[in-house]
Parts: sequence; structure tokens; C-alpha cells
Amino acid sequence: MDANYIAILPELILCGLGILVMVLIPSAGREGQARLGYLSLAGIVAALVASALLWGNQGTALFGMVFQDAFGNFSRILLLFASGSIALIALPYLRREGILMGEFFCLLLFATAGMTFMATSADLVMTFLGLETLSIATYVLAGFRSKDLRSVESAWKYFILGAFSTAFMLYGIAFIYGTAGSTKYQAIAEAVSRDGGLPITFAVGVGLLVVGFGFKVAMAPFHVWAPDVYQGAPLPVTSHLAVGSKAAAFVALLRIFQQVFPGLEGDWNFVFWTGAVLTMAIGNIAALAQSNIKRMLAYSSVAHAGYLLVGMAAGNPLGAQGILFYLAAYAFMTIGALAVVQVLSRPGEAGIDLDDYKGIGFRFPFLSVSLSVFLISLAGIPATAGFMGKFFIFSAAVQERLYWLVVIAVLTSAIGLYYYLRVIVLMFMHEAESEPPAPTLQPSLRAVIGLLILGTLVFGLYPAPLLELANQAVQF
Amino acid sequence: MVPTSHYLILGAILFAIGSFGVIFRRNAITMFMCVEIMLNAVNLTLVAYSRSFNQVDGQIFVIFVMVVAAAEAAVGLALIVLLNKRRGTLDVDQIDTMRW
Amino acid sequence: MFDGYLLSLILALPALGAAVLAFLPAENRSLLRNVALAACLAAFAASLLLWTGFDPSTSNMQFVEDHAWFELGGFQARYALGIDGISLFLVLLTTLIMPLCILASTHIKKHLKAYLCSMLALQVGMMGVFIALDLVLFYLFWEVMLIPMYMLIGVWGGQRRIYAAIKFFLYTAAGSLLMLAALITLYQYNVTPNFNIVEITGALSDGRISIPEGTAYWLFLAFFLAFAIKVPLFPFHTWLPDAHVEAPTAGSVILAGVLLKMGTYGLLRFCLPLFPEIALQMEPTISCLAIIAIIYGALVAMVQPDVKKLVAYSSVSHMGLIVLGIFAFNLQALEGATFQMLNHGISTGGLFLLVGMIYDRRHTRLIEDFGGLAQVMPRYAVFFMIITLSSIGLPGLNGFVGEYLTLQGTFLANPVYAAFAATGVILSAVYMLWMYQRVFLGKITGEANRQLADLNLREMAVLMPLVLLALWMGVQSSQFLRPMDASIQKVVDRIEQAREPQSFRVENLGR
Amino acid sequence: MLESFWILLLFPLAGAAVNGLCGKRLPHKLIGLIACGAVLASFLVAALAFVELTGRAADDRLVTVSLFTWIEAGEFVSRAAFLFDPLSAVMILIVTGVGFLIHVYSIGYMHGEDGYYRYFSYLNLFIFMMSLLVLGDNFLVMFVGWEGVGLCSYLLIGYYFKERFAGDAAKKAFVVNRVGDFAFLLGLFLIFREFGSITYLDAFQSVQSSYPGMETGFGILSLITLLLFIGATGKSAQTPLYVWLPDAMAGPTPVSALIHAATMVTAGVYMIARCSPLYSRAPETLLIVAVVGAATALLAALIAIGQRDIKKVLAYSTVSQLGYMFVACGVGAYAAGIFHLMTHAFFKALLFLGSGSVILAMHHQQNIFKMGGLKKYLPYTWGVMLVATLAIAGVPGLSGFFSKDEILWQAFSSPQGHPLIWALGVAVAGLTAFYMFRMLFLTFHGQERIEMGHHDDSHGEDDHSHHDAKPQEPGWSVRGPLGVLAVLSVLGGLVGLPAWLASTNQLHHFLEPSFHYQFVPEAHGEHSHALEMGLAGVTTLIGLMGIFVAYTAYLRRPHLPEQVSQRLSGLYRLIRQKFLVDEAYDAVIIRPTHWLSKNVLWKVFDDGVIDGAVNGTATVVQIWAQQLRKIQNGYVRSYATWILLGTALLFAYFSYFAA
Repeated sequence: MDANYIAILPELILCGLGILVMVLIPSAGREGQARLGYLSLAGIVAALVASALLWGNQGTALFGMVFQDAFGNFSRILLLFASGSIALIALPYLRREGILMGEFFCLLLFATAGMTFMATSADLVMTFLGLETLSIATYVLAGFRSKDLRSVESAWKYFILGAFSTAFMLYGIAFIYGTAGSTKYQAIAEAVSRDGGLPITFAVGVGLLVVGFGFKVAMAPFHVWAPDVYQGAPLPVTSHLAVGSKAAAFVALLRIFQQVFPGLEGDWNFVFWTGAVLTMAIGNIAALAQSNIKRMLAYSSVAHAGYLLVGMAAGNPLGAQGILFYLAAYAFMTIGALAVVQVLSRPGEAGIDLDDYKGIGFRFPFLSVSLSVFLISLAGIPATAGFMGKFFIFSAAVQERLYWLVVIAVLTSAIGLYYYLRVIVLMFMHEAESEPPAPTLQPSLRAVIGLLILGTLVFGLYPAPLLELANQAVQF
Repeated sequence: MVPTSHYLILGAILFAIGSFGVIFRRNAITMFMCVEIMLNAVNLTLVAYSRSFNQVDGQIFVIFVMVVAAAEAAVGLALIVLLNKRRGTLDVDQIDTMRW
Repeated sequence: MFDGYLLSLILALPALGAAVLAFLPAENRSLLRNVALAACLAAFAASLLLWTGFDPSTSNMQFVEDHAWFELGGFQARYALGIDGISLFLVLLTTLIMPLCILASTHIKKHLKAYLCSMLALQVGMMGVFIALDLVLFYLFWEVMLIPMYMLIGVWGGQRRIYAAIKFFLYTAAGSLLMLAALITLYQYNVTPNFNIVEITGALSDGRISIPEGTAYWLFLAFFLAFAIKVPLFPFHTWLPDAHVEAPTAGSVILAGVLLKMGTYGLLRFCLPLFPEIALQMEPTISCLAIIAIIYGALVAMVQPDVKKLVAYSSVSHMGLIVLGIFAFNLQALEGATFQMLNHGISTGGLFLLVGMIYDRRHTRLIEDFGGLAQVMPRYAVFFMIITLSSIGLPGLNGFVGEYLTLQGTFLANPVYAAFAATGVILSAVYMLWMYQRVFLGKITGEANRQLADLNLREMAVLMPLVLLALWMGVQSSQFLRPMDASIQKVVDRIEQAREPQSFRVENLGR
Repeated sequence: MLESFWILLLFPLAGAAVNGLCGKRLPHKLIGLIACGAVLASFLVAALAFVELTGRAADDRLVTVSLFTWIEAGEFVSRAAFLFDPLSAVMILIVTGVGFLIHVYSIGYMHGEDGYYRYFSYLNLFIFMMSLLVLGDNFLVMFVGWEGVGLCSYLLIGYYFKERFAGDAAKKAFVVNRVGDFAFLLGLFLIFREFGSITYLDAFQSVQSSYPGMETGFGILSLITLLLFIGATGKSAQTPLYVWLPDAMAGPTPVSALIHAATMVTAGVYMIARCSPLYSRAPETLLIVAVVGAATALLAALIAIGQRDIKKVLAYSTVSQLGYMFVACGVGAYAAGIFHLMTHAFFKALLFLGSGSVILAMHHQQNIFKMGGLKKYLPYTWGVMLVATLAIAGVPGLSGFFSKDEILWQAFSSPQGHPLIWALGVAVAGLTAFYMFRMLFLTFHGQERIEMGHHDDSHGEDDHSHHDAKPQEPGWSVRGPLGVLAVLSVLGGLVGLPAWLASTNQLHHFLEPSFHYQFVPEAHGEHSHALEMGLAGVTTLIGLMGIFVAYTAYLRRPHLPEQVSQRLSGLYRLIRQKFLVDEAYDAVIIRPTHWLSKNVLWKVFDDGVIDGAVNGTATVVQIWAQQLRKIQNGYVRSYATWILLGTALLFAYFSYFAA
């Protein structure tokens, strides 16, 4: 038991840099804020490199509060990649909206640190702290366009519901602590395997824990906040909510349920089964009726939580591997799609109704084709990472003989095809109703979008490398 | 000595009060206060368990929770101020710009 | 010359063409067309090597390429390509139809670059379906080709193109998603280290893999549904008329010429060898649907006011015959059905090309708008006649051979089915000739028809290969049948094995 | 030449190809020359091969040549192989011989028509297809020819495609034939299933070994033969599928002569003769064939009486005569059938060509009531027509007499025959004589009622210039073939003299080897020559009576027909309206099918039920979507309630499970 600060080097970099940025904000001046953004980006990249270098380490660190393992590092890299892309995408957005302030990046850094802690945490206290670091930073981020009521409303709804569900989760942690006598994962796992039939309080504790994570990943019926909050939050924050915070919650869930409670199998995979079905159905069906692309993507994000929950319901290593792969694929396509939406939108987040997409297909080919690729991937059509992810997760579910779950998943994704395709229909097959000015596409954004497309397609055609890494990651 | 279960039951009652408060109160600040009640109910539970185990882990956790709650309160109250500014009311039932 | 990567080359050439197109200026239309055409022709030339190098004496896969792709839960999905007698000609059909389609697309002015890219992407997808041996790879290609087709219908289609495109996509995708579920389930029983269809079939037939009958039943249904929708078999056919009517000419040609074959190919390659027992059990139901499709498609075709819709419903009828042949489970019927797949590609593809040509001139496809065209467009009338005759199975042309063998085989399996199915022979003559009469014969109606120009050289160049092929296949049929022999015999043997559960079980006990 | 007889196929094919592909640019003379030359070459090859064949021993008169394997799938093999034996030799001589004459005739007849090259190309193609049909050594090659001649018939009937009726008639011919082909195909399938081969010789051998005697009851053989026969009723215009032939007269007259009288329509008879090993073992089918043949003969003869169009009279006459041939087959007298086929080819071709000559002279007037007295203007045509009419009427000494008489004798005396069938045949003979002479008298004799035709502007511009001119004899190319055919019509009967006139019936004798595998039942008893002669006398008498009645009604007392028709108005109307068969088909089959397809299958089932279900699913999902989004009402308190509800459920579930 020692500190071994090297093991949490990425988090140290993030937090340190976050503090530094916070300190520098006043002195940077108006023009310097962008430079703070790049500084943060550099920090995220550095953290990413650090995580990569830590690949291969084993054991625990920080006095047993965090694990060092492939799973943690894989998740870290994934989360850092998401945050890095979001930081890069956010810069032109913030400038356009006139809210280019260093606070954004500093909050993003803290949120990222919270996420990576969730991924490596070995203790419920640590998990809670990570979650809260993430949440509190994100509450603020959601309201970052403070001049706009929608953004504030979004932040408020996220905040109050987030705090509400956190309370449930905390209560759950309290029960688990009260039964197992410790908040350490290992100790809890030992307690579970030692006296198989744990008292009701433990089961209830686990249930309440699911509420907290279910809220974060937008599992029905705890998804109710997601559409409103996603819609109101600034676009890069929507990305962050949809990808970063969801992925962090999923990896934490995975670790808890795969590593700590494997003995509970029969009980909780029914919960995930039901949750998955509800989530997929509600997400996909409600998305059909949306007229705002951001809100539609919010529902789509709910639906994808459902697919990921299918992997949770499977509860086997294959499922874990599939979830990790899917999360990566999901990061590519969702960040990409929202980035294109951002480019196509006008200041004040205008022009994000589906009708605004009519006939733009052949006018802005790069953007339209990119958006199409991301949507196709989200729809799970092959040659994209989205398909591979679904394929792996469904395979895992079938391995556990969850045939009906897979059939439902397949049917709901068939419904989902409709709304993804509708955007393509609007872009390419309708005539434009007005002549919107050409959007400006910064080189950096073009590069990010290009990179994300590359990721979507390459891992769609040749998933082996990522899949292999994910495989290593789930060897707990 | 009061048995642990009494603290737990008290905690549960507090928690229930808090959660129903969130649902039934329409004022933003009151809602937030109800969430705080829930957090404190959890704190009580943690402390009770901690005492029954004769260890400090739970109590340390409570301190973390309090810190987090404080941070949350800071952010939350700031948001409520902002909300009041933008919407001109704290009645949460009138804050429904985004729906369906 | 290209041993070991010929199939990859054929697959890559159109993709390469699309990549090159992406970097060419959109204004230079003829350059774009020529590049696309060159890519297609190159693929066609390469595919001819397949034929010359094909060994008809074996049922093994040939031109095999097999590389690791990815590994999942102990299984390996592999980049495995190969062809046998069943897929050989389907590949050739694809590579032949594509350049013709590009030649026939001069009326496309809007977004030409995207159009050509879609076509080439479509070709990659379709080719892949026919040559993939790995189930995952197969599924990948199977779905990939939906998107470009969807774009072709939706962007370059007619009035109700959006409805038709979405209908096409959702209908077919819904089916294929269920197939995905079945495909995944199949792996649960797999004991071979990978998802190679040949190996899985082999393992199934020697009993190393056994699937409980209840499961096999559902798996079969899922596969079958996906293929039946693609075929399309009654009652899953209603996407077809809409898609055909709205699609641009080349889209319709590809749809009829190649895409539908993917369904019947799937039945032949997957449904039968994987689940022969269930196929045997389900045969009465499926055969009945096929017979209904034959008669129903023909009857509904008869009363269509729109030429394209008529041809679309005739496809339903023809494809029904192919399905019936496939489920007759004997060599004659299966070879006939496979041959008929090629025929249908040529004759129906040709009909759509012809309809497209008149649509370019008159911008209508309603039969009642035409009349007496034989007088103003004699060459057109002749080509139309020949293709019509091929479609209605006139002996001496290709259609007859396929129809005859299929029906002969079906008759051997069940005379009553054959008797019902053979009514299609009468009905096809009724609807095609009636349509021909109303469009071409009689007095010229309407001033617009009087002004029509006859076919030009380019259009004749598009049609000529199909006509020659129709003749060649009709006369030298055995050249096309012989390479199929061994591969189809293998499918038949597989079914025969399943027919005799006794000996099969004994074999299992011995292990 | 015998071993390479198959090259006779190539000439017409080449002729068709040359004329079809580049005929547009060739001069008309050359087109005619190519076409006629091709058929002549075929005829010469056939003749040489025939001569060589006769030179061989009787049991050696069979040559097969296999060119390539056409279709092969497992045991199913069909080669592009050809068979030359006495039967096919006779047939091919008729086809190419009569075909050549009609080609020559066409040069004159079609002069100045649009699409001259097209016509000759089709005609050559027809000869090719007919040769395939006749020479094929297996059922499938025969079927190629079978359908191929159908195609040519379609193309040639629709030759005047600018006219609506031509298109209608062509389509009708094809479709009705397809109905027959449907059965024919089923017959082929059954043959392959039962005998394992579709090659004639193999299949017949197999029949012989598995059926040493006749089949008892209605078994597989009867089914096979019945199915094939249904095919034949389509091609050879027998009841109930004869309806297309009268309409087929829409084509140019030489086409009617060649295809719809002399050759194609007799394909069914040839097919049955070829399959005699099957038919002779299936008495049940034979009875059906005989009855259908006799009934058709009678029905068509009755209808012919009421026709006013010269070609329609001939068309129904053809149907009727084909009925005779089927009667012959039906009583097991295949050679007699082929004999009548041959003589019929001569005199009916002559009749058609003669009528063509009349039509040409009358500027496409075809109504015999608008002719009359033409003998004066067209003496040559009248002469040859008279010969042909006498031949068909069965006047002794002419070809028709011998062949018809043999059929009737066989119908009476053969084990499968029956006096009733004979009686029917005799009655038809009388009717035939009556309506043929009715036609002849109305056309060439009596009052002049000449009204020139106003044929459509489309054919031959020069038609207009001399509308008022009197009818004129056509040129040499028309007259020449008429003469040759007239000679054949007179002498053609000599190859098959009956037993009471000659010691051997040469045609019978020659054809014998082709019926090698035939099962010949034992005759029930001896019939004397005297009986045969007597019956012939009866037939002749009846025929002469028919002629006399026609003479009385149409020359001596021209008002008689009107009186009779008024007296028997019901029957007369029925005959005039061709027993309403077409109308019945229309009302019972065509209209209901069309209505059903359009209103029920398409509009209700396809668009309504199936598409309704598909679109309905989409609508239902959309409705769900509208409902589900309502959950998201924007109120944070309601969201909190959902969360609490979910928690409660989880709580309940976990406490239940742990307990």
C-alpha cells in the first residue's frame, strides 16, 4: 500500500492543468483564452500519452483506491480521446457563440479527471468522488451558454435530477458499506463470495447503485433528463454528455458488475435485460417523432445506451469486450455527428431543426457525407464501427442465450434506421427551401471530423486491433 | 445505547421525506434543499454503520459527501440565480421550454 | 496471372474507380463517365479470367483467398473469398451488367459524380455478397450495398422516390437484421475455429456441429425471411414495384439484374446447406408461396398500366419460379433455378433498360400513352421483342432453358407444383405480349409518339451484349450448366443426406 | 448427303439472318432470291437425302446426327441432335417443297409491301423452325421448333401490325398456343420422369420394355399422351383451342397457306405420329383423340358454311380437315394421317394461294358476297381453284379422295375405330363438299357483285392507281406455284393408293419403319376390299350430294339460302356467330381473370392488404412515437417522479430477489 502517484499520472496532469488554467484565466486576457484551450488540449494529449505508457502495469495504487490495469488504461484512453476531440471542436464553437472563456476548458479538464477516476477506481468512495467531479463540472458546462434560457434550463434540470439520483446512489453505497463493511471493491467482492446470501440491504444497495449509474448512462426510466438536457446544452457539451460521461459511467458499471459482483449474476442481469429493452424501445421510437436534430440525437443516445446495456445483460467477458469496443465506436460517431451539426448550425444554435437540413447534401458535400457516415454508423449498418460494435454486443448476448433480447434489439434498431435515414433523405433527396450561407469549416474541425470518419470506417472494416486491445482490457 | 437500526430507520425516513419533497415541491430552492435532506439521510446512515463496525471509513466518507454537497450547493445555487434571471421565476413547473 | 488475389482485384477495381472519381472535377462529365466505365470494364475483364480459369470438375471453392480478419470470443472471422459453380456466373453477371448500366446512364445530369460513385460502391457490395465465404464478411457486403442503392433510388429516382427508397431500405434491412441475429446464434453451435460457410457446412454434414431442431427452425426462418424479402417472395414483395418504378433506369436494372439474385443465392448458399432438415420440413409452405408468387405476380403484372411496374411484377413471378426450383432439391431444378437467375438478370435487366430508353424520350411509362411505336422505332421494337421473348421463355433463347429445367426438376419432386407453376408459361405470354401489342402495334397514337427517334448507336451497344448473350445461353446452354454441376450436386447431396436421418444417426453413434 | 442432312437447316437460318439484318438495304429482287434460294437449297438437300434414304434397306432407314450438347443437368440430357427417318423425310419434303412454292408465290404477292425483307426473313425463319420441329431427335428440339413456328406465326400474323386486328390475332394465336404448350410441357416432364430420357429412341425403347401391351385403364401413358395431345390441339387448332386459327387469317395470304394450312398446323399430327409408340399403347387417349378430331371436323365444317370471308371459309375448312387427320391418328392409322396431311398440304395451300390471287385481284376484298362471276376475269385462278376444291371435296381420282377415304376406312375398320366416327366423317365430307363449292360458286360463278376492296393506304402505294380496273390475273410468280400445286393436288394421291386399287400402299410401306416401336393390336377380323370400296362409294356419293346442294343453292336458286336461313334463324345465327365460342371464352375466362387481377389481387390485396400492413406498421410505430414523446413533458418534477418510480421498481425487485 503506497501512493504510487505515477499510476494516477494522467489524473494528476488533468487536475494540475485544470488548476493552472483556472489560475491563468484572469491574466490571459480575451485573446489568451483560446491559448488556454490549446494548453488544455495539450494536457489531455499528455494524459493520453501517459495512460498509454502505463499500459501493462498491474495492481492498485493510491493506497488501494485505484486499480492500475489494462481496463483502466483502455477506458482512460477512450475518455481522453473523447475529451480531446471535444476540446478541439469546442474552440471554434465557443468563439462563435462569444463565450470563449478558459473556464470551459478548466471544467472540461476536471470533468475528464473525474471520468478517468471512475474508470480506474477501486473503491466506492473513489467512484463517488469521480462521479461527482464529473457531474459538478458538467452541470456548469451545460449552462455555459448562460445567456440562453435553454442552456440554463438544461443545466438546472441536469443539476437537480443529477443530485437527486446521486443521492440514491449514495444511499446504495451506504447500504453496501453497511453490509460488506468496506467500500473497497476487493473487500466487497470477498464479502459477496464469502457469504453468498447477503442480507436484503446489500441487494437494495446494489439496486440503488444501479439507479445512479442508470441515470448517468440514460437507462430507461432514468433517461428522462437526457433529451431536455442534451438539447439545451451547448453542442460540445452535448457531445461530452453523450459520450464522455456515458462512457465513464459504463466503464465504472462494467468494473463493478464484472469484477465485484460476479456472484450476483442471476439478479442483476434481469435488471439490465429489462432496462435494455425499455431503453432501446423508448430511445428508438421516441426519436422518430423529433424535429430537432439535437434532440433526435439525444434519443438516439438513449437508444445506444440500450444496446450497451444488452452487453451488460450478457454479463460475460465477451460482453465487456463488446461494450468497450462499442464505446469507442460510439465516441467516433456521436462526437462526429454532433461536430457536423455544430458546423452546420448558426450562432445561437440556430438552424438545428431537421428542416434546416433539406437539400444541403450536394451543397456541402464534405459535411453531408461525413454526417451520413456517422449516422449510418449509428444506425449500425456494416462497414462502420457502429455495426461491428452491435455485432460484438449481440454476439455476447447470444452467448448467454438471451435470444429474445437480441431479437428485440434487432427490431428496435430496424426502427432506428428510419430516423437516421431521414436525415440523409432530407440532405440528399429533398430540394433546399432556402439558401443558407455556407458554414465555415475550420481546418482543425475538418481534421477532427476526418479523423473520426477514419476511425468509424477503419474500425468498421478492420476492427481487429481495437478489438484485441479491448480483449486485453477485460482480462481482469 | 440506541441500536443501529434506529439510526437506519431514521435515515430511511429522512431519505423518503427528501425524495418526496423533490417531487412535490415546486420551488427550485426547496427542491434543492430536499436533495440536501436526502444526502444528509445518507450521511446519517453511513455514520451509523461506521459506528456499528467500529471503524472510521464511513465517517470519512461522510466528510467527502459533505464536501461534495457543498460544491454542489455552490453550483446549484448559482444556477438557480441564473435561472431566476433568465426565466423570472423559481416555479419549476414554468420551466418547460424544452419538452417532447 | 493474378492467382491468389484475383477476387480481391475484382472487388477492388470499382472501389478504386470510385476513389479516383472522388478527386476528379465534377464538371467534366465525360471524363467521369469514362473513368467509371473503365473501372467497370476492367472488373469485367478480370472476371472473365475467373471463367477461363475455372475448374468445372470440382465442387470446392476456387480462387480462394483467406486472411485473418478479427477474432471474437475464440472464433476467427476471416477475410475469406472464393467462388464455386453457383457464384461464378453471378459474379460475371454483375460485372457485365454494371458497365452496361453506366453506358445507359447518360440521362443522368444531376450530381453525376455521386451517381457514379454510388454505382461503383454498389458493385463492390454486390460482388462481395457473391464471393464472400465468411459469414460475417457476407453479411457486411449484404448490408453495405443497401446504402448506395438507397441513394440511387432516393436521389435520382422519380416522383415518389423518397417513399420508395425508404420502403426499400427498411423492408430489406428489417429482414437482414433478423438474419444478423440468426447468424450470431449460429456461432453458438459452431465448433470450427472460424465462420467459413464451407467449413460450417462440412462440420454440420459430418455431425461435428449439431443444432437442436427447435433452434434450427428459428434460424432457418430468420435466414429465409431475409432472403425472401430480397427475392422478393410473395407476400414480401411490395417494396419491389415501388422501388423499380421510382429508381432510375440503371437502378432498376441492377435491382432486377443482380440484387434480387442475392436473395436466391442466399437460399442456395446458406438456407439449404445449413438447415437441410428444416428446409425439407418447410418446403411445402415455401413452395406454395413460390407458386402463389408465380401466378399472382403474373396476374397483377397483367393489369398494370405502367410498363415498369408490369416488369416489376413479372420479376415477382419469375423469381417465384426460381425459389420453387430451389426448393425442389434436385439437380435439374437447382441448375435450372441458377440458370434462371442469370436469365432473369439478362431479360429483366434488358427490359428495364428498354423501358428507360423510351422514358428518356417520352417521360412517361404508361402503356396507354404509347401505341404503334414499331413504326417509328423499328430497331427499338426488334430489341424489345427479342428481350420479351427471352423473358417469356421462348426456346432457343436463354429463358426457356432455365424455365424448362426448373419445371422439369420441380415436376420430378412434385408434379402438382410443376403443373401450377407451369401456368406461368401461359400468363407470361399474356402480359408481355399484350403490353407489347399495346405499345408497339396498331396505329401510331399521339403526336408525341410520331416524333420519337429510334435507338442510337450507344443504346444499341448497351442492348447488343444482352441480346447476344440471350441467344448464346439459349443455344450453348451446357457451357453454362457444366461449371455449375459439381457445386450444385454438392447441395443436392447435402439435402439427400438430411432426407435419411437413420444412417445419419448411426454415423453419429459411431463417433 | 444423307449423313449431313442437317445442313438443310442452315440455309433458311442464314437466309433469315441475312434478310433480317441487312434486308433493309438490299434490293427487293435480291431479297426474294435469297429467301427462295435458301428454301430451294433445303428442299434439294432434303430430296437428295430422301433419295439416299430410299436406297437403303427398310430397317436401316434411320440416321441421327448430334451436333452438340444443348442442355445437360445430371441425367437430363438434351442434345442438338437430328433424326432423319421416313416420317421426318416425308415431312421435311412437304415443308421445304410447299414452302419453296409459297416463297416463290410471295415474291409476286408481297410485291410493293412495306417490310418486304421482314416478311421473307420471318418466312425463312419459319422454314428453319419447322425443319427443327420435324428433324429433332428428341422432344426438346421438337419443342424448340414447336414454339419457334409459333413465334413465326405470331410475327407473320402480326405482319400488318399497323392494324389493330392483326396485333390482336397474333397475340391470341400465341397465347392460345401457349395454353397447349403448357400441357405439352407437362407431358415432356412426365416422359422424362417415366422413361428417363427425352430422346425419342431411348424413350420409345423404354416404353416398349415397360409396356409390352396396351395400357389398361387411364394410366400414366394415357396421361402423357393426353397432355401431348392437348399441346397438339393448340398447335393444330382442334377443339377447344381452335379459336386462334380463323383470326390468324389477318396475316398475309401466303402465310395462311404455308403456316396455317400446309405445315405448322399439322405439327400436332406429326407429333402424334412421331409418338405413335406411346399413343398406340394408350387406347383411352386414342379414343379422346378420335372423338375430338371428329367433333372438331364437324364443328368447323358447320361454321364454315356461314362464313362470308373467303379466307375464313378456308380457315375453318383447315380446322375441319385437321380434325380428319386427328381422327386418323385416333384410330391408330398414323400413316393415313400423314397421308392426308400431305395431300391437304397440296390442295389447301393451293386454295389459299388461289384465294390470295383473287384477293390480290380484288384489291384486298375478301367477302365472297362481293365477288361473283370472277371466272371471266381470272380463268387461270378459277381453274386451279376448281381442281383444289374437287380434291378437298373428295371427288374420286384426286389426291383428297384417296387420303380422306383411307382415313374413313380406317375409322370404320381399325380396332380402335367405330362406325359412329366413320359416320361423322362421312357427314363432314358432305358438308365439306357443300361449303367449298358454295365458296367457289359465290366467288367465280353467278352474278357479278364485284366491289373492290379499299385496303388501307399502308400497303403498296400503287394499289390506289387502278382501283376501277377490272380484276386481273396476277404475274408468273403467283401463277407458277399455283400450277405446280394443282398438279400435286391431282396426282398427290397416287403415293397412297388403297388396297382395292394397288397391291401396296407405297406411303404406308415407306413410313412403316418410323412406327417401329408402335404397338399394333390384333385386328378383330378381316374386312373385305369390297366393303372398303363400298364405303368409298358412299362417301363419294355424299360428297357429290354436297356439291349438288351447293350448286342448287348458290347457282340455280340463289334465294334459297335466304329462305333457309330465315326458316332456321336460330341455328343459322348460331352458325354465323361461330357458336359463340370466342364470346364464351371472353366472358368465362378472360374478363373474370382480368377483373379479379385488377380489382382484387392488385388494388385490394397488394395495395390494400400487404402494403396496408407494411405502411400500417409504420403508422403504428409513428403513433407510439407521438405517445412516447409525451412522457418528456418538460417538467422536472415529473422526471423526478419517473426516477423515483424506477427506483421503487428496482427496490422491489431486489428486495424480492434477496428475500
